[in-house]
Amino acid sequence: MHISEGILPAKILISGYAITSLTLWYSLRQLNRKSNPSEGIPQAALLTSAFFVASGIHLPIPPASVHFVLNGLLGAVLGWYAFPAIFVGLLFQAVMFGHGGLTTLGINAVIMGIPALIAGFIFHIRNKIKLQLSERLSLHLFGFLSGALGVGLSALLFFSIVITNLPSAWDQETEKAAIYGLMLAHIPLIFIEGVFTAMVVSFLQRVKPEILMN
Amino acid sequence: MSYSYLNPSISVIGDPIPPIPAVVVQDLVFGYRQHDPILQGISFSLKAGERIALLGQTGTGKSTLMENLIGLKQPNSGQIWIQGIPVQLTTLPEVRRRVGFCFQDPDDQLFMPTILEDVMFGPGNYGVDPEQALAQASRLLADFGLADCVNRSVYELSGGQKRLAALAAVLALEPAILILDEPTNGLDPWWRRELAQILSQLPVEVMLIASHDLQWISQVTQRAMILKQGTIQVDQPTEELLQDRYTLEQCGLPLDY
Amino acid sequence: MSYSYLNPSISVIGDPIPPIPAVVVQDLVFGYRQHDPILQGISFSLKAGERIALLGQTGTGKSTLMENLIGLKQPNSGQIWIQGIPVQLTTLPEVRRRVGFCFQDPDDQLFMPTILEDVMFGPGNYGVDPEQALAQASRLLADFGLADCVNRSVYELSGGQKRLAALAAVLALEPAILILDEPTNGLDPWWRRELAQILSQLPVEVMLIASHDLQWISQVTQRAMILKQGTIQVDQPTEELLQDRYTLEQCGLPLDY
Amino acid sequence: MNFNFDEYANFNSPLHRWDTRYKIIGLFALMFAFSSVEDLRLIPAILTITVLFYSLSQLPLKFLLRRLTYPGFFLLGVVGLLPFLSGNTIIGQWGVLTLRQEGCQAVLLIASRFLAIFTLGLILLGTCSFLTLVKGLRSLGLSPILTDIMLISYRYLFQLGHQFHTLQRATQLRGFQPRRLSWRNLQIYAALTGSLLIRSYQQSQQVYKAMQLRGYGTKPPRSSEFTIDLYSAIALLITLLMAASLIGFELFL
Ligand SMILES: Nc1ncnc2c1ncn2[C@@H]1O[C@H](COP(=O)(O)OP(=O)(O)OP(=O)(O)O)[C@@H](O)[C@H]1O
Ligand SMILES: Nc1ncnc2c1ncn2[C@@H]1O[C@H](COP(=O)(O)OP(=O)(O)OP(=O)(O)O)[C@@H](O)[C@H]1O
Ligand SMILES: [Mg+2]
Ligand SMILES: [Mg+2]
Repeated sequence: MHISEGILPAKILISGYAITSLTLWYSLRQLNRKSNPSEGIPQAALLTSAFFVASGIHLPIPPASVHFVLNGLLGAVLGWYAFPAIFVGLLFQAVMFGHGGLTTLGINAVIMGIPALIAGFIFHIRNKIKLQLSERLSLHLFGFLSGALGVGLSALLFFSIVITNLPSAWDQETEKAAIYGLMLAHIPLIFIEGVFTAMVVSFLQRVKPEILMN
Repeated sequence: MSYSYLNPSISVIGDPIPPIPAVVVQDLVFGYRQHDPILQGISFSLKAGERIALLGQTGTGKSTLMENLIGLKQPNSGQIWIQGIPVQLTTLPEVRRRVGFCFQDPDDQLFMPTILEDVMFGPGNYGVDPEQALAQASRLLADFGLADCVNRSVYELSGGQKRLAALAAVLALEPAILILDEPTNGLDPWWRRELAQILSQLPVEVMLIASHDLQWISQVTQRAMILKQGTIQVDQPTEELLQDRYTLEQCGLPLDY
Repeated sequence: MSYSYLNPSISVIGDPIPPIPAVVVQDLVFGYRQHDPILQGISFSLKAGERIALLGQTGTGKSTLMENLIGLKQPNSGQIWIQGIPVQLTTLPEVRRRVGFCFQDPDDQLFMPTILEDVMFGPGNYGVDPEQALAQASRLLADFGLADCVNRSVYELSGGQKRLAALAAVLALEPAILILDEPTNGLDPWWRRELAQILSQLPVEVMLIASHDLQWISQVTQRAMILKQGTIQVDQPTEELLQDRYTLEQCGLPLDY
Repeated sequence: MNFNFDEYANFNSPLHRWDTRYKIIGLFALMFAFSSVEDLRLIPAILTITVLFYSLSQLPLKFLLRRLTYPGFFLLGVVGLLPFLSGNTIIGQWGVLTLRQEGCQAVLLIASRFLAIFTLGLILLGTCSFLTLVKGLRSLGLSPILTDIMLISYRYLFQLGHQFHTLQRATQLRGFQPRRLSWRNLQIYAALTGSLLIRSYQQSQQVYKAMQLRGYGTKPPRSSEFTIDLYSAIALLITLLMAASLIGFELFL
């Protein structure tokens, strides 16, 4: 779900960069406010590369293989640092594989990063709102929600931005229909992403709960 | 598959067909970079019942050779047979069913939430009944002194405990051929002795062990090969080799250290 | 800071002030879990000029103790002084300037893109001139047989080479106090001998080495402490200890393995 | 994983000599100017500028072609249907397939913009080492936290990739063969992913300790001195002029 160079008009790209800069500034301020800001650096850095590597996992679902986006999981684990992590990750993807691009880095970071922040937020309010659920069930439920929401919102943003900005003779109704259609087609993937995120989150909770507590 | 296919130069028509060696390596060449390969034509064969040490200085390619044996790395040229099966992409599952391999770095192979689940992982893949796998795993971990830690994750173990857990996970597969890369690394003397005993009682067909611990390896193996400058330069009984200070010194393996 | 502050029970008014010991540990208690601490009241002091072995079975807490010494872990109770400086959050930078520590797992400490940069990292942080740091790093890496690999990254090295690179990176700091956690792990006999030589020539004040390699450690240290069940149970000259098979066997350290 | 971006970083072309900071500003301005082009008449101009810069950089053509293939196909996947779906002017019809003029023009525009911007991006990356680039970004005011994150994660990208690869093969050695999607398989993938995360988290803490032990953070990092070099400044000026004229043409033509 990366937008390549050349597709979008300059004003969208620049607004993308503007939103990204603002969000980056805000997230980094959170990092800087810690008593020891340099402590978070290796952590954010290593988890960034870990997510980069993990998003390359290809899961065999015959006849094809799919891979996970993991931006919901990233939000759940990294909180505010998810945004710089995604920014750096996308930069590497652009530089190394030509996924996305340098001018579209801003808008791509918005597409992936904002949903990650929302997913992270959802995941962390699970302790605040008292549901009548067992610890385990609540963890699974919110893990699922953040995974599904992260990738779902990203897909929605991606399709909306691409379809409304491609030069075409379609009217708004057709464009809307196209977006709905594409979203429907992605529901199974969104579901699997949610399940997978729930599984990873419960693994982390078992083995190293402090990683989920930032 | 007849033996002549494996090693055409040996078999002569009319001979009785000798038993298939457990591991055959022929003219193996492997390099990380195009030119200047690390392994420059390795040939040997390991017979059933043998326990072999693989010695050699740091960086000579012992780990690389072992990873080639089980198909974790593809050789530039040369052939490998495991119990008569040529090691190729298509035969890997079958080869790996027979071989147990323990990485030099235990972190490379432990990944389940607890070490108990880790030991049960392999048998689970081969469809062993979970209860049976659980019983076996608990027994193995107890044998390796980890009974108190079964429910801990790798990250809560000391260096030596990780090593022991990794060994248990490999032995749980009950492999016919066992390949261990520096198994005593990080173990204390007591566990080195214990491990020597455990290994000596294992019903495996062939055991190939890379090690820098000459004293220990001489208690566990009967045959020793030294890797040097890309080839096997010494291949003789371990006991003889350990008498031969001159050769050892030549190969960068002084006995007193 | 006077010695009496360090160890009030010893100094008597009127005595000449004895020299400050390089490392003092008093009643150190540390546990990963609340109850049942791993280290249950450790006290010792290391004098300038000493080279000390820290022995003990797998999982007794050697690495844990060392990480406490340099403030990587905070003790539950007890005090530690390094060259007279109490180890506390506020004094950590000063303490660390004096101590070089080599982790048990070299992967934990090599983090720069190439090992050359890794060796230069420490001196760079202390404001050493880059050219000088480069020259020193190249020399050190050549001493450790890594001249050909200076521009490789860690994961392109063999197990033993990683260990050597980690040692070089620590020695580049020219520390006054050197703490090594199983430095011979993964080294071949030749490099073990070489390392013993390098260490014996280092101008450090105190050297504390955890190891399972009794033979090697006896060549490098003069004093040995054995950690068992959370306390230092043996503290005597290394040579004497190695004669005393019974004590060793009692502590789970049989000599022949 | 080896991307060899620094392969050509040591050449001595006019673009290699261009100070990294000026180069970043200049090329980015030009890329944005390219992306603002919507008038088909400007396509020859942007392609000419691109060719000019690429030949000045002295990078071999195969460097570009090798990297262009994948994103090129990807782009075609996105816009490939436009000539058949978009627009009212029909210029050809075969059965159900209708070729439309506006769609073709759109594809032409997008493909040219893509080619031009992508090539400029490659020039930026290819004419200095990754390390220099990050240093350049830093002295242009990018947060040192962000640049440190970039450098460390760049370093660990390969290592963790390698570790993960090893881990995956360790599962195969113990008989794990995911051929289909099952609950257990998904769970094992989750364990692998989780292990990777915990390992990197754990390692980040160890690495932070190791960095501290070796004096990280004891001294504020030296800020690189800002020199003004005439050649680089002029080159920047020319590039900015090109970008401005492109935008001007786009607005007023
Ligand atoms: N990924 C890699 N890329 C390039 N070179 C490598 C890579 N991995 C290992 N090497 C080099 O290959 C050689 C052999 O490495 P290997 O790990 O097989 O040595 P080893 O004999 O097992 O050493 P040790 O006893 O230290 O474990 C070493 O010189 C090492 O530097
Ligand atoms: N993070 C942790 N959480 C809980 N327990 C731990 C943790 N790390 C280590 N332990 C336990 O603490 C004990 C001491 O570990 P430590 O690593 O200090 O042992 P060691 O003496 O260095 O052993 P080795 O010789 O194997 O390196 C071990 O029993 C280990 O299981
Ligand atoms: Mg090895
Ligand atoms: Mg230890």
